[in-house]
Amino acid sequence: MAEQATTFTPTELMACVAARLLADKRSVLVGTGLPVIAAVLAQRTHAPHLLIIFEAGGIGPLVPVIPISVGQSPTFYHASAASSMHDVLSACQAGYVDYGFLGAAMIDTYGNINTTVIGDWARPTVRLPGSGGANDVGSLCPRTIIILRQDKRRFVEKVDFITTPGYLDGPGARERAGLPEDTGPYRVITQLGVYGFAEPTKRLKLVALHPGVTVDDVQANSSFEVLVAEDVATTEPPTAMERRLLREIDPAGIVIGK
Amino acid sequence: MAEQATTFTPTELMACVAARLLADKRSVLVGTGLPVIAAVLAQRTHAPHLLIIFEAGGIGPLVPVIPISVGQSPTFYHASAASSMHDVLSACQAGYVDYGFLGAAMIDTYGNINTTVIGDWARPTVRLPGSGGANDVGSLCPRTIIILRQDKRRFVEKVDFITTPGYLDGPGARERAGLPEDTGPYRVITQLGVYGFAEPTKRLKLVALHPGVTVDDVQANSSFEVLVAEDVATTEPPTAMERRLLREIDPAGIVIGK
Amino acid sequence: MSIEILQEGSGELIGWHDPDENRRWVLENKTRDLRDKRTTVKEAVATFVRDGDFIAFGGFGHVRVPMSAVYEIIRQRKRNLVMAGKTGVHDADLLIAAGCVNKIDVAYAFGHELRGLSPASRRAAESGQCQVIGEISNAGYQWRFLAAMMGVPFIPARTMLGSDTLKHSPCKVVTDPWSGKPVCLVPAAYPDVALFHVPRCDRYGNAQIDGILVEDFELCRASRRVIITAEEVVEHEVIWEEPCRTAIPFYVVDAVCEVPFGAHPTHMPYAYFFDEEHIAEWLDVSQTPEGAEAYFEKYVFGVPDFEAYLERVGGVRKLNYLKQVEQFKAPMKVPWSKGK
Amino acid sequence: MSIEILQEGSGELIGWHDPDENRRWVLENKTRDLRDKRTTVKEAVATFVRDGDFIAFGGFGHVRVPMSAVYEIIRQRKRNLVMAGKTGVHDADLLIAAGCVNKIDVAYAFGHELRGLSPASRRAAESGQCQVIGEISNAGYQWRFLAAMMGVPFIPARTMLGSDTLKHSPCKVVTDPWSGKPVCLVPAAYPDVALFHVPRCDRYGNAQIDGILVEDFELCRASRRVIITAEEVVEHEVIWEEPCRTAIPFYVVDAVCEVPFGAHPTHMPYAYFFDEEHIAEWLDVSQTPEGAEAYFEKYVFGVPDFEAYLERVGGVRKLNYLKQVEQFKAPMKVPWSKGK
Repeated sequence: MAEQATTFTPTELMACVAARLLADKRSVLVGTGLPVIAAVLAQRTHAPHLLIIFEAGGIGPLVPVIPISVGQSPTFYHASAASSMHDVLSACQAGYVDYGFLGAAMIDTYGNINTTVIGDWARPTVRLPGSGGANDVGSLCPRTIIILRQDKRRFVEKVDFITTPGYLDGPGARERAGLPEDTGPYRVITQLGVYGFAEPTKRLKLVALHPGVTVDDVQANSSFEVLVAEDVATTEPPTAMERRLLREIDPAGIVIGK
Repeated sequence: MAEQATTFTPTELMACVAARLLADKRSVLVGTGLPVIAAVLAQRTHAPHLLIIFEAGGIGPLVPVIPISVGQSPTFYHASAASSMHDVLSACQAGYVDYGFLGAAMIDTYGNINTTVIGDWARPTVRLPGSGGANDVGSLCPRTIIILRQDKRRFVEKVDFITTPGYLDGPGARERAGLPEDTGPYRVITQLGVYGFAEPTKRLKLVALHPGVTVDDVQANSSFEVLVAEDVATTEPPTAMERRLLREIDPAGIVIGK
Repeated sequence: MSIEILQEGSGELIGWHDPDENRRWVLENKTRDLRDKRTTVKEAVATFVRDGDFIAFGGFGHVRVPMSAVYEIIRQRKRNLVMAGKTGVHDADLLIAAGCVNKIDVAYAFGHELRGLSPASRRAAESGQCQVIGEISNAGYQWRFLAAMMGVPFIPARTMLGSDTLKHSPCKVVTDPWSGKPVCLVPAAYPDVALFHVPRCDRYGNAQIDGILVEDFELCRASRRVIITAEEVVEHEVIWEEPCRTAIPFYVVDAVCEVPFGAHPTHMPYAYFFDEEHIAEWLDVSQTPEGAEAYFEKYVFGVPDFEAYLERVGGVRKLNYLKQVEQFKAPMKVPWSKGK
Repeated sequence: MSIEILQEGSGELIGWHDPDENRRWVLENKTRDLRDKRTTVKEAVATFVRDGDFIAFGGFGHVRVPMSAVYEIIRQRKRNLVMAGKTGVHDADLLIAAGCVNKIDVAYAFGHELRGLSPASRRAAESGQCQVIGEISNAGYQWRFLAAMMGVPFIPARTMLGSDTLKHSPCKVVTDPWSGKPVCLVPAAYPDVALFHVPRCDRYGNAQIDGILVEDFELCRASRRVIITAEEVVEHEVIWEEPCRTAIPFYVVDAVCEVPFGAHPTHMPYAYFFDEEHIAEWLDVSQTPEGAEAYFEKYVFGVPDFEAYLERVGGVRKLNYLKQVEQFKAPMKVPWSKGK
């Protein structure tokens, strides 16, 4: 078994868990922050042939250090192509991109995401940035991975605003709406655990707990009753090597912390 | 008055007449053959700031010698851009191209062009190349100029097949079909004369005769009664300078002849 | 026979024109000849950016944003601009905070990517001072520009379906007549004016872009008026060497301005890094209206032009440093990162 | 609410797939990792071109056509190919004459541009040996590939309306729900296989094109299988230097073949001129079926590979001459021009 780090932060753990979900020889559309860190970590560990794509046009770069913007030069450093948003999002729509990564302000039981407003759309309590490319990723990718910090305000029964479609109101809803078949949220990663979606209901379901976290902790940080898999796994903590690599990818600790 | 050439061929005359129709500081989409020769001749005489565009992607070249293909390197020699068909035809559709040039196997009273089949479509007597970019030019350009050799088989009441729309079946038909407003055939140039389109009927109408040609010659080379303008002009013959320039543009005499 | 309109979004349809009407506008207003379009940013903004315009900026996020023009728009106190929030970040934040933009159509705005949310523009959105007139996704905006570039009324897309983003967009959902499945139609968007910063451009407006194009290829062709600021205005003959590198063709361009470091404090790929210290300063002071006001006094109204601004943000030493960071020769500073 | 379908063309709908079905195909068949795809033209054609395929070629007219692959398709006696006549000229003429292509969807075919009509393929069309399954315009085909590249069922266009070209196309005319005007919808076209010749490409398939792209950008992304022949296979690191020059990305490519002069007798911009003597020979002999047959015996079946063919058409002396013509160092010969 790999050497384990003695201490790690929740952010490090989420990055490692996300990285491990990415299969080698597949493609992933990433944004800045944890997603790009997870993808590069995957490349430097079990998935050396993972194709990393940025929505602004960078295709297949060897990302030297974490980019601050998804259009920054590291996103097309030693790349196969420095192309365009039209090219990348067309490729995504045409089925060339396997994984998508999203952050979220709020998520609901069907994996629908809100990053637009808290409160009423016309007179919001809090105005958030909106979709950006999130709706496109969530609409078009076969396997979307969502990363967020979980608490009662963020894990809600029904989001105020569906910025990005999860399973909408349940089985078949995506297809009825016209979204591409066989797409949708795949996993949700929080500081407490990892969630999948139950069949056939498409409701959020706990599949793994991080070390030291209990199902009670999960329920205490959700405003709805989370389904729990029969065989909930326990997340492997970050290895020392993973932690070293995370420092290499984010030397300034912008995302991973100092 | 400019020095006139003592002798000239019908092809030279058609090239000069076509060139003179092109206003300076406008744009023209050209194919190979007489169109590109006419456009370059215009550039080297009265229209130095004419923008020449080729459908395959060449934008604003200084065409050194006549290209044999519309994708050949002279079509983007000393050019502002070597782009793509999507870019050029989009620009045309969006209104950036003023003049279009077309050849034709057959033309009818409304300026509809056939370059697809003679006879029945499914079992043609003669199979011709089809639209190529012709339909796009004829659909999208404000002023389409058509050049062809005229005879009874080529000037017909109704073409067997409308490859490229002229005024279809008369006034308003283009707009009803959904074609962009204020587009359509502008002039037809043959070895006998120059034709416009009568208002409001949109029927072919003789507006100028080449030197030595009579209205009877025109009618004898048309299978329908051609309308004749009240004030039919006489085409100025090519000047010696124009003829010299034509030799420069087509030194091998590929189109202009030897 | 007919196909069903299944849904119509309620977002305001900004920037759409009947294709024939826009063709007429192009015919009457866009020049086709190579003419010298060099001018100053001051002149270009005075002439081509008008109060009430639907405005868009090239680049993406904090990358290759024509900031010298953004500052000039603020300096000239343009008003009632409607912004294409096609990922509008630092540009949107400043223009909203300065009161130039009071409506925005949002794909992404009110945030500074990894740096966090935008205090000033969020305040404006939440108070109603800046109105959000619609929502859309990045692909949605991208393809609205594609439709406009192509001179067609719409482009079909398979995103946004089923979401509230679509409900608040100007898109429609119809049945695809071939597959019978619902498909989203995004309407064309023709900005009144779009501004771009590029590494090099000739005097006529033929511009090259190093690295990713983002959506600049489509956006410049979609826009009615186009201002280019360039690190360097090069001879036309430079374009001849590699005409396949022309991303923006001269005939869509109205003004060409040479502005070295014209993207500062945003990033110019291969040339210079973000000025994270300056962005951090803005994020810090813009937490209050007074702080934002003081910022504009110091960096926009208080300087006569962009070069004076560059002096004020750190001059030659700062600019050299930013070049070094981009070349991996100096470490980046990220003051807004509090070691979270 | 609904919008009207005003017209439906009767052309055979070749190459269209439900977008979901094509996504599934892409998911299961296209690789995403950098893998060495170098092979011979013989292997590439044997593996990726299948009898009955809907096939398309890059380039335009007589420019940058992957002729070494065209000859190999003939040599391997592929049958029942359906060709995208997206301006198919020398390629179409040979493949029809050789009996490989027996259906063609025509934007432009049966001609050799300025050189005149194609005796062999016209004969085949008029006799019914090669069936024309539909008509379309160049823009129509271009945008069918755009739709496929984007994974959408159709793209709207304002061409072809009112014409018989549209009547014999697979397009539909509907009412634009915004303007109320009729608009043409061109359906997506996904070729089963497309072949391109490029100046340089890495072993994974990242290809650069010098000069115009024509419709190769969209076509390569639209096609299910892609074969690249390249003047030179370069190291991957060459791509790194200017990743913005990658016109064809590796993940759409299935085979990479190094074939110097691989476009002969067509033209390779900046590299070599058309071999007009050879094209004239074909136009001359193909006036009879026997002549065409003899041509294939001499230049295709009678040689083991493309290098032997290059020897037969004139070898080093001819190739050097064609390079010189392209560089304006030697005069072109145009034997088919009879001083008309």
